[in-house]
Amino acid sequence: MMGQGRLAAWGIGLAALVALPFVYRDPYHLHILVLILIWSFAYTSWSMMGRFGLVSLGHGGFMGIGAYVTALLWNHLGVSPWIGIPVSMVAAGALALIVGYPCFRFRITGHYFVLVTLALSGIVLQVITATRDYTGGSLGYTPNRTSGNKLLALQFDDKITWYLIALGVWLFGIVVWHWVDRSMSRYALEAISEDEDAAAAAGVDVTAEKLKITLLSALMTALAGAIYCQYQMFITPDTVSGIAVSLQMVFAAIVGGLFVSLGPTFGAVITILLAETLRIGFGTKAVGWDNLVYGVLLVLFIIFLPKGILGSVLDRLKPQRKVPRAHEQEAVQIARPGT
Amino acid sequence: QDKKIKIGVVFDLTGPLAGGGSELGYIGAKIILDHFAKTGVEGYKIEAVYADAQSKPDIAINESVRLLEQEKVDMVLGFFSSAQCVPVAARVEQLKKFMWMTTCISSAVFNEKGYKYVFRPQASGDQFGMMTMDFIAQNAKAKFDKEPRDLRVAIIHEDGAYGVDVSKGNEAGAKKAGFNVVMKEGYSATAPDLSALVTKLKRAKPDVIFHTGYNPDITLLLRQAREQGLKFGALMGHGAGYGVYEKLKEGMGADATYIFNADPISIWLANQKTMDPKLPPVIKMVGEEFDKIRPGVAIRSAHVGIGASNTYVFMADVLPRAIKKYGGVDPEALRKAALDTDIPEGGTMLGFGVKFYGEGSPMAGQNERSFPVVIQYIDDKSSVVWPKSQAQREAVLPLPKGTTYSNQ
Amino acid sequence: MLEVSGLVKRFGGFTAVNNVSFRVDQGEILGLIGPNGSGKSTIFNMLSGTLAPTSGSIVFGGSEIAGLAPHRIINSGVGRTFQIPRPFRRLTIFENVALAGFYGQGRHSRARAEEAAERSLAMVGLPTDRHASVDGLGAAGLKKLELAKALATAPKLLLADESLGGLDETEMDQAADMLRNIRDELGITIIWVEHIMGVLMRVVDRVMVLDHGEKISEGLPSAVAGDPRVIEVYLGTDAETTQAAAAEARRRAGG
Amino acid sequence: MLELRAVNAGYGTFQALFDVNLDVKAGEAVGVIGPNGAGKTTLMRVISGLIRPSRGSIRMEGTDVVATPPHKIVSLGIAHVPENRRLFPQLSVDDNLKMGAFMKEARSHYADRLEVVFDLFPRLKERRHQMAGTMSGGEQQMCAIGRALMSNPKLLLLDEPSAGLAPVVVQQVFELVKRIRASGLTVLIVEQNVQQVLKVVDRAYLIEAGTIRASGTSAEMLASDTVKEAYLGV
Amino acid sequence: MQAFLDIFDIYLLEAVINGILLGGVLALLALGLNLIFGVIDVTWICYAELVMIGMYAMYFMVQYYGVSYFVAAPLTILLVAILGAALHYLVIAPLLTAPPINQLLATGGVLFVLQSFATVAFGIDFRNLGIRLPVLALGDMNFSYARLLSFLAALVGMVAVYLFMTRTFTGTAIRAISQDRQIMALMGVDTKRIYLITSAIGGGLAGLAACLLVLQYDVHPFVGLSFGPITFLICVLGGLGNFIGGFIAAFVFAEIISLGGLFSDLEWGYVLAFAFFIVMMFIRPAGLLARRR
Ligand SMILES: Nc1ncnc2c1ncn2[C@@H]1O[C@H](COP(=O)(O)OP(=O)(O)OP(=O)(O)O)[C@@H](O)[C@H]1O
Ligand SMILES: Nc1ncnc2c1ncn2[C@@H]1O[C@H](COP(=O)(O)OP(=O)(O)OP(=O)(O)O)[C@@H](O)[C@H]1O
Ligand SMILES: [Mg+2]
Ligand SMILES: [Mg+2]
Repeated sequence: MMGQGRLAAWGIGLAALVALPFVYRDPYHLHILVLILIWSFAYTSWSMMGRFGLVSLGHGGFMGIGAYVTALLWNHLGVSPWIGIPVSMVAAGALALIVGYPCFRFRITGHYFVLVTLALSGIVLQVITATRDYTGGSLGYTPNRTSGNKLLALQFDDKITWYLIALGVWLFGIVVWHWVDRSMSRYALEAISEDEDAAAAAGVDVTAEKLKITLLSALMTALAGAIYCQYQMFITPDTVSGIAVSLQMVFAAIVGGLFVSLGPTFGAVITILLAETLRIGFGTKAVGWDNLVYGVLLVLFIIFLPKGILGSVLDRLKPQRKVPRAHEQEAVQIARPGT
Repeated sequence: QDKKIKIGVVFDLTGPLAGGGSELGYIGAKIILDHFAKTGVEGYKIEAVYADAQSKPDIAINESVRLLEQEKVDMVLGFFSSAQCVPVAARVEQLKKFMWMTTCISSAVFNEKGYKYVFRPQASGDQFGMMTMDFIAQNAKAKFDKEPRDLRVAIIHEDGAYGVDVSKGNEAGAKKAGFNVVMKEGYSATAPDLSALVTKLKRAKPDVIFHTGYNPDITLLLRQAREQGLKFGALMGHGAGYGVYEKLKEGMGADATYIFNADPISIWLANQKTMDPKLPPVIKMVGEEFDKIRPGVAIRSAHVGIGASNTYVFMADVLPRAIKKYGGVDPEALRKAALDTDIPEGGTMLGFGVKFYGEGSPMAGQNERSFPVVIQYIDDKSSVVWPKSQAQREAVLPLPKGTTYSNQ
Repeated sequence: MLEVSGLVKRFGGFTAVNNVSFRVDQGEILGLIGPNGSGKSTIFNMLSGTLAPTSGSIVFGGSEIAGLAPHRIINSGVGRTFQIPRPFRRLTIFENVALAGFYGQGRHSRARAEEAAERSLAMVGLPTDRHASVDGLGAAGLKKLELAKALATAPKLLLADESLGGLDETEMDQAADMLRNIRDELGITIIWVEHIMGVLMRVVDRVMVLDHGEKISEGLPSAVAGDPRVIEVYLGTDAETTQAAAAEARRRAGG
Repeated sequence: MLELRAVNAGYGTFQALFDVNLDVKAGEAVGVIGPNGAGKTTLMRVISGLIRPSRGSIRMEGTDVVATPPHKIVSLGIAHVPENRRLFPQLSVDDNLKMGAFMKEARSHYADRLEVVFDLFPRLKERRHQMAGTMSGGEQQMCAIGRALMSNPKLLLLDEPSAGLAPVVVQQVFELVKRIRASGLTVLIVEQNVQQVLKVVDRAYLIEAGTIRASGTSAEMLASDTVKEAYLGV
Repeated sequence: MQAFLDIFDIYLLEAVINGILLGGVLALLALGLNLIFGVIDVTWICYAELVMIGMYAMYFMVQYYGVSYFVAAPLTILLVAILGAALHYLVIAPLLTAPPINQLLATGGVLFVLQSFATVAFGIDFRNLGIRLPVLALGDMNFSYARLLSFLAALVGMVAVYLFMTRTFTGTAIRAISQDRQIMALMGVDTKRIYLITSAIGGGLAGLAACLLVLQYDVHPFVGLSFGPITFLICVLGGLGNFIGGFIAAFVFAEIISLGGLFSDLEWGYVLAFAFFIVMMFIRPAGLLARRR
C-alpha cells in the first residue's frame, strides 16, 4: 500500500499547503488558489466516475443543484448552509439515482450514457433559467449577506479561511479517491467498464456498483457547487450548471490525467492557470487569442499526451508497472456475447 | 515621485454582450481616458488597465479582483451588463474599493444594498421602462384613438438583470397608465428559436410591444415576427440591442424604420444650446476619434456616448475634486468627492445633471438627475421624440399602413 | 439440483431455444452438444442470467432462478465461462480472479476472496503471482483464466462453454482432466458444451443433444453417439471416433 | 505462386517470426501447424499485409507484396479469412459479403460471386438479412469464408477455420477446402486439428516459437517424429 | 376550463406547423452529424461550429463580395467539406485508436479554436445575410420560405444519403468501418480514404445546413452553441446511424420545443424535450424506430 516515503511526501506537501496562506498573502493569488482547490475537488469528483468509463456530462447539473438549492434555502427559508448543503447534496444524489438507475438497468453505456447525462445537465440549466421568479434566471443569484453569525451562514470575508476550507474539501476528495481506489469496488468497476456481462458473470451486481459510484460522485459534485457558491457569493446558471460546466470538468480531468489521484487537481491547476495567464497575457490587445491558444493546446495535449499530463509523466517515470488498457492494444479481439 | 491614478476598466470585448453594445461603451470610455492621459489630472498621471469580461459574470468578478488586488488599481470603471455589476459591486464594496459604473442600468444593482463606494451616473432600468410607458400613455388618445384601458400592451424582455429591471418599470408604468397588459414574458437572450414567443404575441394581439433585448435576440424575434406575420401598432425598445441601429438595419433592412428606443440621448443628438459650453468640443473630439476607429457608421450608437460621457464626468469633475479637496485618489477621497458632485441639467454630454443619492437612501450611489429619452429611427436617422423638452420631431405613431408590421 | 422445464428464448421472430426441459443431478457432468447455432450458448446465457428466458422455469437448488439478475444467480452457486474468453485486461490475472472470488461469493471478505483466487489459480495451473498481466496469456491461458474465475465464485454448478476450442491436443487432454478433477475433488456439478467429441465423450456422464433449439436426444454417451439422428445433424463421419471414445470411457468407468 | 524468404515480423519489441521461408505453388493446398502462440496467425497477417515484416521478402506471383499497400494486396489475389472470423457484426450477411467484393475488379462480378457463395452455403442465403453478429459460430465461419471468396481470389488464407465448429461442420469445412482447391484455388491453411488438416493438404509446415521446425508432404509429416511428439501427443 | 380550451385555436396549429419547420432545420443539422457520429462512430463535438464557419463563408461571399447566393452555396459546401476532411486528417486520425472520449475532448478543443478563430477573424458582431425571402401566408398563418427550403433540403438530403449508404459499395464500407477497422484492409478497402470521404461528406452536409441556416439566423462566433447539443440528442433519439430515425426525431423534438414554448415559458419546451429524450432512452434505447428487444 502506501510506502513510507510517499506518506512522508504527502505529509510535507500538506503541511506546506496549510502554511502557505500565512506566509504568502497576495489576495489575488489566494483567490485563484481557492478557485483551483474548489474546482480540483469538483474535477476529482467527476473523475470518480470518469475513470471507470462512465463519462458523465451531467455533473454540471449536480453542481448547479448543489449551488442553487443551498442558496435558495438560505435566501427564501433562512436555512443555514450547514443544513442547506447536505439537503442540496441529497437532492443531487436523488437526481443521480433517478436518472442513473434506469440508465444502468437498461444498459445505457458509451455514447448513449454521455448524451443522457448531457440532457440531464441541459434540463437543470433550463429549469434554473425558467424558474426565474425564484432563481433570478440567467441574471444569476446572490445569497443574502448575513448580518448575524458568519460561521452559521458560512460566509467569510477573509481569504485565508476560505483557503483552508477549500483545502480541507479538496483533501477530502483525494482521500475518497484513494479509498475507492483501494476498495474491491475498483476491481468491479474496472471490470464493468470493460465488459458488463462478464462482470455480472463474476457475481458483480453491475447496476448497484455503478449506482454507488454515481451517487458518491454526484454528492461530492453538489458539495463542490455549494462551496463555490458560498465562496463567490454569486452564481449564474452558466457558471455552475449546464453542459459547458460539465465539459469543463471532463477537459480538466483528462488533461491532468484520469487514472492518478492528483490528475484532476493537476488538470485544474493547468487549465485555470493557463486560462488566466493567456487572458492576462493577451489582455485586451488581442481579443479572442487566449481561447484560440487554449484550444490549440488542448488539442495537442490530447493527441500527444492521451493519458493526461500527470499520467504521462508518471508513466515515463516508472514504465515497468504499465497495465495496458484494452483500447491500446493493436489487435483487439472482438468478443461477442452469445456466441 | 510620480503621482498617478491607476484605473481598471472592465468591458466585454468578446462573447454576446460585446456585440450588444459593450464594446462601443468601451470605445467611448477609452477615448476619454486616452484624452486625459495626455494631459494628466491635477498633476496625476492617468494609467488605464483594460480587461475583457468575456460576457461572463464570473470572469468579470475574477478580472475585477485581479485588477484591484494584483494590478493594484485605485478603482474600477466601466461594466456594461447588470448581471456583472450585481456581483462585482458586492465584491468591490466588500473590499472597500471604489467603483464607477458607466452603464449597467439595472436598479437591482443598488436597490437596498446600501453601497458606499459604488456610483453610477447612468439612469436606472426601471426609469427606461416608465419612460416609454409614459410616452405611450400621453399619446394613446391622440394616436391610437383608444382609452388607456382598451390599449393592449405586451411586455417582453430578455431575462437578465437588465431586461427584468426594465420590464418592472414597464409594468409599473402600464399600471399607472391603466393599460391592458395582454402579455408579459421573459426569455433567455441566447434562445435559438423564438417562434413560440411570436405565436403567443400573435395570439395576444398587442397594440404596442415593449421589448427589452440584446442581440441577436432582437433581430431573431423581429425576423420570426415578420415571417409569422405578427402585426402591431408600435414597437418600443429599451436601449441595449435597440441602441445599436447598425445591427437593426442589417438584420431588418427597411423594417428598422419607425422603431422607438429609450436610451440616454446620443451625445450627438443632445441639445447643445442648453449645454455647458465646455462640452460641445469634447463631443466633437469623441466623434472624430470614433470615426477613426469605426469609419463609415451611419448612426453612432448611444453606447459610445454613454461610455464617453459617464467617464468624462468622473475624469473632469470627481477626480480633480478628490485630489484637490480630499488630497488623493484613495477610495475614501474618491467617495467623498463623488458624493459632493452637483452638476445641473445640461452639465453633461448626455444632457442630464449628476447628483448621487447619499447614504441612507435605498438607491444610494445612483444618480438622481439622470433620465433617458425616447428616440425614433426614421430613414436611417434617429430623432428624439420624447420628452417634449428635448423632442426634435413629432413621433410617427402608429406604424404607417403598408409597413411590414403595421396592423392598420 | 437443476431442473429446467419448458425453456423458450425468442429473438424477435426467431426461436433460438424451443421448449427445452432437462435435469442435472448433483455431482454429474452433463455434456451439451449440438450443431452451431442450436442454442447451447443461449441456454447457458439463460441459466446464468445473462439473458432472461422468454418463458419456462429454471429451478436450481430448490428455488426458481429464471429471469433473476446474473449476480444473484452467480451468488446462489452457478458459475460460468464464456465461449470466447472475456478477461478484464485492466486488472491483473490475480485481480481478475480475486474479483470473482469477492463478488461471486456474496462479498464476504477480501481475505477470503484472495484465498479463493489462489486456490482457483493453482487448480487450473496459472501462476498465483499478483502482478502478472493478462496480456501475457495465450489462448490456452485465457481459457484457464475463464475457468479460474468461474471456480473462484465457489459454484455448485459450473457451466463450461467450449473451454477447448483452439487448443492443441495435449492442452485439450489436460483441460478435460481438469474438469474431471473439479468434479471429483470439489464435488462441483458441471454442464459442458464442447465440439471436440473425442475429449468430451471420455469425461461426461450423460449427453444432451440440441438441434434448432430443440432437444433431440439425451442419454449415456455411447447411446447418444449411436443415435442416427445425432449422427445426421451433428456427428457426421466423426461418429465412429465418438463411439470409440464413448466406449472407451465406459470401459474405464466399468473397470 | 507465393514465396516467403527470411521473413521476420513481430509486435512492437516482441518478435514473433524468425527467418521464415515458405512456398506455395499454384493449385496446391498447404497447411501450417504448430502449438498455440507459435506464430501461425502472425504468418498469415504478414502475408495479407495486416502487419509488415521487419525483414525479408514476400512475393505473390512475382509481385513484391511488402511494397504493396495493404488494401491493394487483395487485388493480387490473396484473400484472408482471419482468426475468430472478424465479421462486421452490425452489418447484415448480405452487406458482409458485399464488403468482400469491395475491390474495383470484383464489383462487376458481384452478382455471380454471390451466387457461387450461396451455392456453397445455402444457410447464408436463408440468413442473408440477419445481422452477422447475432449468428452462431458456425454460421459466422461460413459467412467469413464466403466473404473472402467474394473477391474471387487465387490464394485463400484460412486461419483456424474449424475452431469452435460442430463435427459435421468441421467435416464440411474440410470438404469445402477440398472443393475450393478442386476449383483451382490455392489454399494456405492454419489448423490445430492436425489429423484432419493433413488429410486435405498436399504439404505442411510445422512452426514452433516463430521458426519453421519441419516441412514436407502430408504423409511425411504424419510419419515424422518431430510432429508426433510435438503435436499428436503420442 | 375555458382558458384551457382557448389553447386550441389557429395559433396552436401555427405552432404545430412551426414545429415541423423548425424540425426541418434540426433534421438538416442532424443529417451530417449522424453520418459522422452515428455511422463511423467518430465524435465531432464541434460539428455545429463547422456550420458556423460555413455561415460566415456564406455571409462574406454574399454580403461582402456580392457573389450570388446560388454560387456561394456550392462553394460553401465545398469549403466545409474540405474543413471536415482536414479536421479528420489533423485531429481525428491520430486518435482513432484512442478511446472515444479523447475524440470528444480533442474536437472540444477544436470547438474553442473555431469559436475564437471566428472572434479574432470576424469580430463579435452579429452578422446577417440580409436576404429576406418571401413569406407564405395561409389565412392567419404565415410560413417562411427559408424554413420550407430547409425542410425540403433535409428531406432530399436524407433520401440521398440513405440511398448512398445502402446501395453503394462505398456506403457499405462506411457502415462497416466503425465495426472492425483493422480488417478493412483485407477487403481491399483503404481505410484512410473511406474516413476522408466520409468526413468530407459530413462536412459537406454541415455546409449545406450552413447555407440554409444563414437565411434564418444571425451569424456570430457562438451560434453553434445554440444547436450543437440538440443535434447530438436528435441523432441518438433517432438511433445512431439511422437516417430516417434521425429525421423523425428532429420533428418530434421540434414539436415538443415549439408546443412546450407555446404553453409556458420558452425554456420549458427544452426541459420537456430533454426529459423526453431521457425517458425515450429507457424505453427505446436503440432509437425511436428500433424494434423492441
Ligand atoms: N497483437 C499482438 N500484440 C503483441 N503480441 C502479439 C499480438 N498478437 C500475437 N502476439 C504474440 O505473438 C506470438 C505469436 O502469436 P500468433 O497469434 O501468431 O500465434 P498462433 O500460432 O496463431 O497461436 P494460436 O494457435 O493461439 O492462434 C504469441 O506469443 C502472441 O502472444
Ligand atoms: N442476441 C441475439 N439476437 C438474435 N439472434 C440471436 C442472438 N443470440 C443468438 N441468436 C441466434 O440464436 C441461435 C442460437 O445461438 P447460440 O449462440 O445459442 O448457438 P450455439 O449452440 O452456442 O452455437 P455454437 O456452437 O456455434 O456456439 C443462433 O442461430 C443465433 O443466430
Ligand atoms: Mg455457443
Ligand atoms: Mg492463431
